[in-house]
Amino acid sequence: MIVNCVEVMFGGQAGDGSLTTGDLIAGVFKRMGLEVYTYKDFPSRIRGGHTNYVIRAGEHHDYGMADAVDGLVAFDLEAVEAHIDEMRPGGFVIFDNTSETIPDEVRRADVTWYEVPLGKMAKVDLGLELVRNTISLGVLGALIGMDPEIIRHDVRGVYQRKGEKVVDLNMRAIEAGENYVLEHFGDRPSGYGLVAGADGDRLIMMGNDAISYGALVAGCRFMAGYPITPATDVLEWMSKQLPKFGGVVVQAEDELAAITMTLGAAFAGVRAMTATSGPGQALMTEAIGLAGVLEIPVVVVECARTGPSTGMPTKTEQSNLNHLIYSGHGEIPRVILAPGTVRESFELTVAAFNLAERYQLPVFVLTEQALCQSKATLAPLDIDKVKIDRGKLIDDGEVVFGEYKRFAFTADGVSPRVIPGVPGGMHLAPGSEHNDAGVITENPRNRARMMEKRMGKLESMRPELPRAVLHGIADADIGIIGYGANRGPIAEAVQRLAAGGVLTRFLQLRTLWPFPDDDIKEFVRGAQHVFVVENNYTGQLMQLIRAVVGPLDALHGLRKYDGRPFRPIEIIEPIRQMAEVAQDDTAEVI
Amino acid sequence: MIVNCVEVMFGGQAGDGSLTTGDLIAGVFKRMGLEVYTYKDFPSRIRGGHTNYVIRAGEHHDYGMADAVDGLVAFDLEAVEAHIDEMRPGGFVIFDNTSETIPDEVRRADVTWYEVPLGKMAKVDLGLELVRNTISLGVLGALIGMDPEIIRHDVRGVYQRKGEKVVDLNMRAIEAGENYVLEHFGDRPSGYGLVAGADGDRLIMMGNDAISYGALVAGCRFMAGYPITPATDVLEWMSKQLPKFGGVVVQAEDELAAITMTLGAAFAGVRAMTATSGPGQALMTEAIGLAGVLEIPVVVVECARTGPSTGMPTKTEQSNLNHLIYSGHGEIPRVILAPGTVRESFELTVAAFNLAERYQLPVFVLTEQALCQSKATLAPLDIDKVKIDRGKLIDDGEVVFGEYKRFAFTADGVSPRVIPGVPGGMHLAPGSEHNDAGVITENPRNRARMMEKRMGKLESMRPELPRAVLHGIADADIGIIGYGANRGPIAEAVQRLAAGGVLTRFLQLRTLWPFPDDDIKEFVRGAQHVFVVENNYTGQLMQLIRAVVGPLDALHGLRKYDGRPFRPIEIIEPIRQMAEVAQDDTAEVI
Amino acid sequence: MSVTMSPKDFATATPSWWCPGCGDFGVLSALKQALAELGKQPKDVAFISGIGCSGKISGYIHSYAFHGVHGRALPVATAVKLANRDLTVIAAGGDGDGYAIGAGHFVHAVRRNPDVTYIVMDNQTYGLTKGQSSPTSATGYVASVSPDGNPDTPLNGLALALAAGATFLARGFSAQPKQMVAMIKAAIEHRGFSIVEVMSPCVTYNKINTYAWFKENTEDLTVHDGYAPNDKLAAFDALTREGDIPLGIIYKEERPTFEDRTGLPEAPIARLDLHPPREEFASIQAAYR
Amino acid sequence: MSVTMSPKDFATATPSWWCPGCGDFGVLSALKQALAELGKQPKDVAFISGIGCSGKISGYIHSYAFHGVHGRALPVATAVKLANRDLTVIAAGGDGDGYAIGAGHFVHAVRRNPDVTYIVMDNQTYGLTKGQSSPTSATGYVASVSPDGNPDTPLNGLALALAAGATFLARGFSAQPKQMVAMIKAAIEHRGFSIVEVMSPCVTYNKINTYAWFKENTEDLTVHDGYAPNDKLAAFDALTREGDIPLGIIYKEERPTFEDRTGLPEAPIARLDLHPPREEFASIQAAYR
Ligand SMILES: Cc1ncc(C[n+]2csc(CCOP(=O)(O)OP(=O)(O)O)c2C)c(N)n1
Ligand SMILES: Cc1ncc(C[n+]2csc(CCOP(=O)(O)OP(=O)(O)O)c2C)c(N)n1
Ligand code: SF4
Ligand code: SF4
Ligand SMILES: [Mg+2]
Ligand SMILES: [Mg+2]
Repeated sequence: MIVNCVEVMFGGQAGDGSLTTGDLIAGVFKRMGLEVYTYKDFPSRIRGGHTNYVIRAGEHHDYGMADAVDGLVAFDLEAVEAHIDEMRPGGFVIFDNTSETIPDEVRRADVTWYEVPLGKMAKVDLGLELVRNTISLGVLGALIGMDPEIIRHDVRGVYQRKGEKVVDLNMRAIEAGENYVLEHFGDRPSGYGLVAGADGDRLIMMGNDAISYGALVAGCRFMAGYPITPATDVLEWMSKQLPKFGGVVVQAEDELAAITMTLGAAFAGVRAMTATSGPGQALMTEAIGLAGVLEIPVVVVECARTGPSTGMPTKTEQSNLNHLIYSGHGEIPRVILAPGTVRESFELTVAAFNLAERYQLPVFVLTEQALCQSKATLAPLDIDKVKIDRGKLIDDGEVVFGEYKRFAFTADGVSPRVIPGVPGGMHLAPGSEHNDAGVITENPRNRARMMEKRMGKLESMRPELPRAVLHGIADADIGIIGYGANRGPIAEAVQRLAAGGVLTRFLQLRTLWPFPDDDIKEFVRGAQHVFVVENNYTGQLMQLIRAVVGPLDALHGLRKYDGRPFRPIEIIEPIRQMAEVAQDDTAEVI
Repeated sequence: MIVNCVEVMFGGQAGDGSLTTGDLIAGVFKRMGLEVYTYKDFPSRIRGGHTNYVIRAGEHHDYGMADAVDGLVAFDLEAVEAHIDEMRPGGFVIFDNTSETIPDEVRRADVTWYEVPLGKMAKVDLGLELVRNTISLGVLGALIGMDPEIIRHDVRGVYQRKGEKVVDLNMRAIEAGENYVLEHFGDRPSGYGLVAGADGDRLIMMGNDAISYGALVAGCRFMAGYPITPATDVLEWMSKQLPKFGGVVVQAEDELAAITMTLGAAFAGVRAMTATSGPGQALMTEAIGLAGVLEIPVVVVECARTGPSTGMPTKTEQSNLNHLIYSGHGEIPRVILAPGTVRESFELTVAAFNLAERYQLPVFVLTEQALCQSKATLAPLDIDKVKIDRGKLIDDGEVVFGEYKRFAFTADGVSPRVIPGVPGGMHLAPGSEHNDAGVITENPRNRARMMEKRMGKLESMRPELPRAVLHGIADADIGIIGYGANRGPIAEAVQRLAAGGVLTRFLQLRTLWPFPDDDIKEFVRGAQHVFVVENNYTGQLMQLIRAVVGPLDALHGLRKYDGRPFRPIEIIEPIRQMAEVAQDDTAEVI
Repeated sequence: MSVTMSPKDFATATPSWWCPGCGDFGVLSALKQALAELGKQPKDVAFISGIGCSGKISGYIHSYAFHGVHGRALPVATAVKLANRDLTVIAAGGDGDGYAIGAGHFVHAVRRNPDVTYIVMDNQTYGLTKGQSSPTSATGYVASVSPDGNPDTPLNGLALALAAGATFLARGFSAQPKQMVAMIKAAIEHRGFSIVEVMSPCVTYNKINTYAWFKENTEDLTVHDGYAPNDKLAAFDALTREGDIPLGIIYKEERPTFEDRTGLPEAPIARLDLHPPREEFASIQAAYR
Repeated sequence: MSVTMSPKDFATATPSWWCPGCGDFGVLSALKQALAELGKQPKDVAFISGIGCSGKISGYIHSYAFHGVHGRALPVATAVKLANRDLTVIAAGGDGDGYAIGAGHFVHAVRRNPDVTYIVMDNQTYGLTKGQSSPTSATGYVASVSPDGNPDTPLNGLALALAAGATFLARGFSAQPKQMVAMIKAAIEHRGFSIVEVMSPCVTYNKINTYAWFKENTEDLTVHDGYAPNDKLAAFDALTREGDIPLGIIYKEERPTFEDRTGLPEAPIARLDLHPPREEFASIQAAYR
């Protein structure tokens, strides 16, 4: 069987260059006209420790890993041992047998073994051990039919700045790999026939790139942050680009400073943001409350990783949702948007800035390691569609002192907002309860009214919030609800289940707060079973849904909390089983 | 009508001594054999700004304010203007008319006005303006029949250490007040006849005193904290007492230090705690997660106040529940206990220390300004009943290195815990995910198992958690759910509703997390209407209940978020109205 | 056109919440005086304060005022300055706010050297929470949470700042308004991070460090002739040696500001046009092709 | 009975996660050597570390080890010492952990002076997060988040500590094990808070402050004859003047420890009997009658 779809895993030790090679492979697939998704499974250390980089490519844009690995490029035995169970029967392993051999109990019979002395070839034949990655590229390319010209073109692109000698060496490395396959295994024996498609005009980007780019285009000109995996990318990206646009990035001394700096810049009138992950987000808790009560628009990007505490810093998880919704003493309005693809990472970041300023509150962009640090192909982003809407901002002209009230009560709860420098707009913005003019007061009637004003914004904004996306068959009996990186595997599950006769529909939530009660109710109505798919232990999304529709028997949690994203089969199987059991049961839930 | 029950409000400017006088009045009532509850409504400033101190006394122990104020002692017009609407028809005002007069529009006709030139009498007749408080005590005592001997005894007690001269002056001040009443208003014209009861052996304590005392008796010997209203009392109390018992209190540089110090001391084997309020609690978020993953027992007292942000620091609110349950990246087991009375403040603090050590996790004692800074009378606390149970602690002897595993998997999820110094027990306690021996690992199977171990403790502990208390008529159609300071007004509402023919039952939750799903389901079953009473805007408790029983039409939120506690009538009225409307409706909810 | 300003132009209608006699009154009036003498306009002043009795000062200065959370005035102020260089940015707060919970930010603000003036209103206690020890309280200071006396050694905020690379350090006393006004003016005019620590007695709680005590225990640095505030070692000596508390401008040096070093444009970024030529955006996207 | 210990007694079975050549290896072996030479036993050592490459060191010292959250090693260590005075308490972490996010705690630990030894493994970068500038990075240090060079002035942690009232300050270099061992031993033996800052090169990210660079740019303080580590002003001068980075014991003074000042009993409070005579509890209750 010749298939135009493959999942390759590159496994070795951290810091040995698999990152570069993985990126290279992804680029080659893209240029060949295939859709690509990548997933990095790196340890929380700089060098050494088992690492793997997964590249999935095919004709369909699936945004996630496959059920199993087709081809494993293993630079050591550890990589084989760690992943042999994840191999698809019929898949293949390229193994560097320079110094290790595969023990019998590991050598699965339903997998083809291509043993290549990559290390030896690199060191002895080419004189540089580092090029064994490039040799493996030649081997892989020859085995599954990657375009040899594109491989050469892309490898040249990477090494060009190191000089012609290095480029040459790498060219010879590719050839050595290709020749080894021809000589020892024959021409493309793996059964994969990757057909070059029409590339068209496409990008390949990480979620974090798209978020950063979205922020820039949306007018963000100030960022303060503190390094933390997997959010550092955003800080790095902005550091490179913002100064070119007149903006500035500050590496703060900690996250308490990062968020309060962000508030300061926003108070002064700049579109401002910060980006962090769990531990940093935890430290920002107090200041987020301040943003709420001062009605300051800030965008906070949360790139979630595995908690609690330091947890597994380079692994993925969806366990920060509760924190974003509920943390902090007292109650403030806040918005949480969760992109499910790289494109949505761009779009929802733009939306976040507009919502933040239109409703003067903190807006979170919630993403996770399996999306924000994963690359995917996508059509170019249409920057002309981006509209900047700064809401009731007065950054020019003049207001009348005494008449102007920074926290004026209005129908939609949003008050006109001046920035420092505007004549007549002087006022106090206090974290203590205050009246419409910003004067601190503990009057109970004013207090109640102010709470209603602030919290009321959550209702007045509803029509403007990014809607949930419905995938699959609109009236299917079985529903699935999920968000974020799970969009990919769920959407794939829906298609494959349908192919197998099980009809499902999938509600991909994009606004997580204010919680889309109506969408959920509407979606659950008429469903026989609803699966809530999420990467955490307690079922945070499930709990929110239960508060809206009740603790129905037909609500099923599908959860994973081992730090790894779902593979589609992990969603397909339980649903298929349930569908078989429930075949006769036709009663509606609600 | 002569009633043996009164609510007195002392109103004036902050820092003018009303605190001392309020405490004095409360003490006199107590010694007269009445039950007392006090409530302080102070501004967040040191001197000046309207302040009031409410003392309620009667034969029944009601733990809360009355529907209205019976007698207002107003030292200025501001006090009258602020509270005249809260007066019971038939009540009275003692007003210091030295320099202000009551405008006609304020002078309610259904209230008796006793104008006394307190300031002038103090300054001119007695030569010290400060004693006007004591004069007012004489006036009040004479009007409502407080025992004059007890007044003298208690006033002497307070001023004794200032010397006989000061005592004398104050004695004369009491007399001046009493004489003024006799001369101008006749003998006890107010209609109140407070009858001295048998005092028996009783205490009068604030919630914060009881928490501190509970901690001490429960074996707490380390506290770290950072001053913050209304939690500072606990820090102060412990500073005074702990050193006498060999313990130590550290005033940390901030709450991040306070909580990590608490963790350090607990890791080293001391029963340790911290106490804070909202803003400080927000800053502790990250470290609470660390306690969860390191399985370190700590007790965190949260004395809630009005948020968000600085909010109204001296006012009450129940808006921290969500934060305590849900804040933090990643998921950890935690326990939240919420006392409803001063006695429970003691008892649940003791329980908190035992639970923390038995299950090796953070336990919160959640209280609020209207309880923790309020005084109430109670029978003596039985310290002999207090049992210290340190769970699987190994602080003596020896363990076998290599065999001993700090995070061993066990049936109840709790692993034996050694403390530094024990031979053989050396290990790493890492905030990163780790195996049973404490070695950091990112292995997915281990990760899932560790999550299950830690979170499983929430289930294994259920039988030991403080149960909810059922008040009222067990099979009444109307249910009320609430916790904390609302216990008082709700319990009173239940009694008074019953007297008016409306039967209700009240489930007072004492363990808020793990959430008492079964108790709630059981309680709601068979109820026609359930009112959820809480002091916040979003209905945090209501939302938790909805997730358990569903979004029933018959669930009604009764919420107050103006910084002030409920008065019983605010609970009685909506329930009475509902009961009238629903008279014919007899269907069960579930 | 230069406008003549009076301190009244910086007054707010809100009555102060301080106790009568509180040292903070002196700081407030010196501040208003200094701003007026410098001809600043309320609309161009951003005033950021911490939490504490001292932190309430932002409510009494007619300006764009921000009363944030405890200990974080300096990150806010730094960012306001970066966001709009045209503003005169002043931060203020107490000894607890700045030297306890805010100590980390203090050190880093000093190191960055943004053109911000920071006024530390030091009353050697936590006023607003009722008189606990603060980092500057004397060892042995008796308070509710240290009934046996404060066990800690007081922190020397200005010495700390000097070690962290401060470019302007001064200390005043709230009962000496003239000196304070001069000092605050010099601080605001200094290009870089300027610190004015003011001894501002808490008349309610601190019965040790009273007005009288300060009169006894402070001395003007300029009385020592030859003291020039440009020698780091001499400044360290003046700040740390035993004896009276030195008042005056203690140290001053020129160093590029944070705004300059981060390569900020001349115009306020708060007023940037957010619609640059679309090619500039497009070219970034091209790199992902 | 005194036991002879070897560095191996402090080794763990866990393989290290550091890059080959990392400066942290030198710190680790000096530490084990120092502990062995002092005859400490693993059961009596509490080792608390921060987060970073450096923070991983707690996993490689056979002891009661606590690997907490970023920046908070010192509050934990202070409390462990208060809880059990019999323990030898050592804290360690990186320049980011100690001087950025942990700067406030650092200053306050210094001020309190608990009998804790703090080892700052300074590689002038954030190693674990891949080479961003840290507070000690040189101005102009180019990193992913400062592509145009670090705009900040490096922080002088030891000078800061001196200003905050440090009682023991030393600086070592991870390629000079002998000096390091001596220094760490002296630090542990010092009664009070002792700081050993070790220049510990990050071979992966910091291409400026390499082993070679340190060899060039450090000098042993003792080469200057007459340098005695008991003069605060001289120490400040040594720490802040231009020129080579001084190595050695820079400053030392005796001051009561935090444990002593808080009036802690002699025996570990972790081992107190929690059941004192009931009258002691009862008498407290009586005050509320
Ligand atoms: C996070 C947090 N912790 C604690 C508090 C309580 N609090 C308010 S002001 C203050 C300290 C005040 O001392 P200082 O900064 O010296 O100001 P002062 O009142 O003396 O002027 C504290 C601890 C708070 N508001 N926020
Ligand atoms: C609250 C928080 N913020 C950020 C991080 C991410 N982080 C891990 S280590 C580190 C800095 C490491 O630098 P340093 O302390 O110098 O240690 P090194 O790795 O250089 O030894 C950071 C920012 C974190 N773990 N926690
Ligand atoms: S308590 Fe002290 S610092 Fe606060 S206002 Fe009163 S005198 Fe000033
Ligand atoms: S990244 Fe640098 S500091 Fe971290 S282990 Fe590698 S060499 Fe050491
Ligand atoms: Mg102060
Ligand atoms: Mg470092």
